[in-house]
Amino acid sequence: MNINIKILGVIIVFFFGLLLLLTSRMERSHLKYTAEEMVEKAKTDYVVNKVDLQRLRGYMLVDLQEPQLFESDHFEGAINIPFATLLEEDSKEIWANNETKVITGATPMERHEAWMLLTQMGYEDLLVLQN
Amino acid sequence: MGPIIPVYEISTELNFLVAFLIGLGFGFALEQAGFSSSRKLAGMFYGYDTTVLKVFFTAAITGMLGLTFMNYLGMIDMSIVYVNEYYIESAIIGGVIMGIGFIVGGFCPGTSVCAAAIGKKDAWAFLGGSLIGILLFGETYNWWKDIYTKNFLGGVKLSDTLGISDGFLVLLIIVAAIMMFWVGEWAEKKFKRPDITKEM
Amino acid sequence: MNARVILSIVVLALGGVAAMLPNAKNSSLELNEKALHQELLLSSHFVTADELADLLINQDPSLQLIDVRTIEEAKKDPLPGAINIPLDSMFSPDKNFYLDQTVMKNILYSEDDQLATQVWMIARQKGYKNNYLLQGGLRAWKNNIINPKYPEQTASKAAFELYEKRAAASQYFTGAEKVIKPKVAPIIPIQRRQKKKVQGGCS
Amino acid sequence: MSHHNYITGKTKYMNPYLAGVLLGLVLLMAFYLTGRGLGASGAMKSVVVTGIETVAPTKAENSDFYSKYIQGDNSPLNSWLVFQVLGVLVGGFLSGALAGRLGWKTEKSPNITSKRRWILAATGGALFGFGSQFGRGCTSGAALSGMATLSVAGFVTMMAIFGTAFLFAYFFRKNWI
Repeated sequence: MNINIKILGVIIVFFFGLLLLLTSRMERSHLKYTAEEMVEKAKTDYVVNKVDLQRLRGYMLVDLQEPQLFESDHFEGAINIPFATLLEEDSKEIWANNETKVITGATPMERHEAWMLLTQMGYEDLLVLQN
Repeated sequence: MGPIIPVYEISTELNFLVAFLIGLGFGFALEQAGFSSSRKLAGMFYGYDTTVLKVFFTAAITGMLGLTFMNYLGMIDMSIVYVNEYYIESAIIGGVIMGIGFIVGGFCPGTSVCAAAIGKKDAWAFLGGSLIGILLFGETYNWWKDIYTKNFLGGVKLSDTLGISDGFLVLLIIVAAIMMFWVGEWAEKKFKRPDITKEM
Repeated sequence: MNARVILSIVVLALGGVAAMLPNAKNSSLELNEKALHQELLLSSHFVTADELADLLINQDPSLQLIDVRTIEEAKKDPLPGAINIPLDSMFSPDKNFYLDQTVMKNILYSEDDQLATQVWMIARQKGYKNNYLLQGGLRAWKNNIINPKYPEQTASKAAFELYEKRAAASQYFTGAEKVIKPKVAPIIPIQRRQKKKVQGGCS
Repeated sequence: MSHHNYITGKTKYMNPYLAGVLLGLVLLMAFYLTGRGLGASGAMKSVVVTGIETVAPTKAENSDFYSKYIQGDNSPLNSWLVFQVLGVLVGGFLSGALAGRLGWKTEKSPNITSKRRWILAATGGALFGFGSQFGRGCTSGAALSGMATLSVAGFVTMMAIFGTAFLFAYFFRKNWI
């Protein structure tokens, strides 16, 4: 009887250990919205031009260019998050803050990609600046 | 992410090897539980041995809990996992016929294979009978075709029907099962039959 | 304590935890944000207008152009052989199989980058393969291929070569002998069901 | 003692709860690896379909029922469940050998003859085989696996099987007790 109980315990511990081991090695998805929900999200008007920007109050400019390109040419006060570092922890802190973030720099395609990716992950208050 | 074989499109040979190994575990667990004995199985319905109830529900609960947690942890894609299709009439009629078969024959197909493996002659008779039964169904399929395919509801889940979360349904089943275990053990004491122990 | 009591306590505890879990929905095909980002960084998910011109001139049979603008907009100036799949009808049963397939090479385009990128990102999140973007959209196509600008006198030799090539392509797409005729009906790709529900039970 | 076997008077069977957890883990592994649960009657159907196909191929192809399980040159025996049931056979044998339960015998109530037990077993088997086709799966395929995925079909089949067996238990008590 007691032996049986011990075996039961060992089996359960072993199995859950195996489960934990398997899960720890997996990349969990942090996308907040499903593809279907993103269809609706994508319809929001998130593109602004320079004229709109002047009417906006309290926003930050985020430039997606490579650092070298950023050095040579960027808007005043813009901060640099190269496209390649979009998902690093430091960048995520910026995406998560409450201010309106206007994405500039890099190609228009990359700006839209960044907007989509960040919106899929659930970040709010993002805009894309049109050339 | 699981289920491993359909997601990673693993070859048929390996798939069959996995099938064999899973079957190995299945057979071992069934035999260890005592499901190779028809009188132990039938004991369920006379209260002197409720092993069937205990094993069956413990296994179902373990499976449910495991699937719920795996789903939550993102380890399994439940949209691929087979959920039994529900045809109202055929499930009930089939279940009733199987119930009679159970009390008459003392086995179900899985346990009969298991009992046949350790040399029970009655299990071999049951196996032969079940082949005849399937043949009979195949031969008379046209008679049953309408009722067999009537009221198809698809792979519906009880939790969706009741409108509760999967986890909550699992908890309800666990509570029900624990009560049944308690009743089962009480019944085992009440309907104890020491006399038939000599017969083996 | 007997086995029943121990088992009861363990499963009740686990069941209590399970009851608090929300219903999760996983899809083995859907990509997570890291995988999506990696793919974007590889930059192999788009074609330039020049590459598209090459593909069209070579009449690549596996090429399928997909116009993702609204139905009205798409009627105005479609590219040859393009089919129209607006963002809204991405998942409608009569359009979805164009995006979710493995035979054709789809090139998505819109007026600029915006709509096509949205459709591509959503399709990719779903795990659809073989979809590509037209970089710069129709605007880039018109500016570079249909009406290429003559390079300034000081421009490099390569710029002149590129211009010549583009001018030839422009001739090809706009000239009197229009070789490419819009296909009457686009080829419906054979859909390989990528996510097959397991057949199970005792059947 | 809960795991005491009232028939053999021995305690060589595993504790039922422990065996249940073991069975549940096997079931879970089946779901995790293959996306389907366990099954048994499907393998028997494969045997029947193969038999029909060999004896009367045209008949098998014309039948609505058999033709569902015939796919080109691929023998119906080449199926997942057949291999799984072969595993059950071997697993059961191993377990029986380890516990010393191997033996060519008929298990029956002392009140009935062996012949009667065989006839009853075969009748029960025929009913079960018929019912498993009607209900699209047996105790393992429909009830156990179905319950684990919380499918309504699983619960309905389980209740139908056990409910009916309880109802009819009284009429067959002579054969068991």
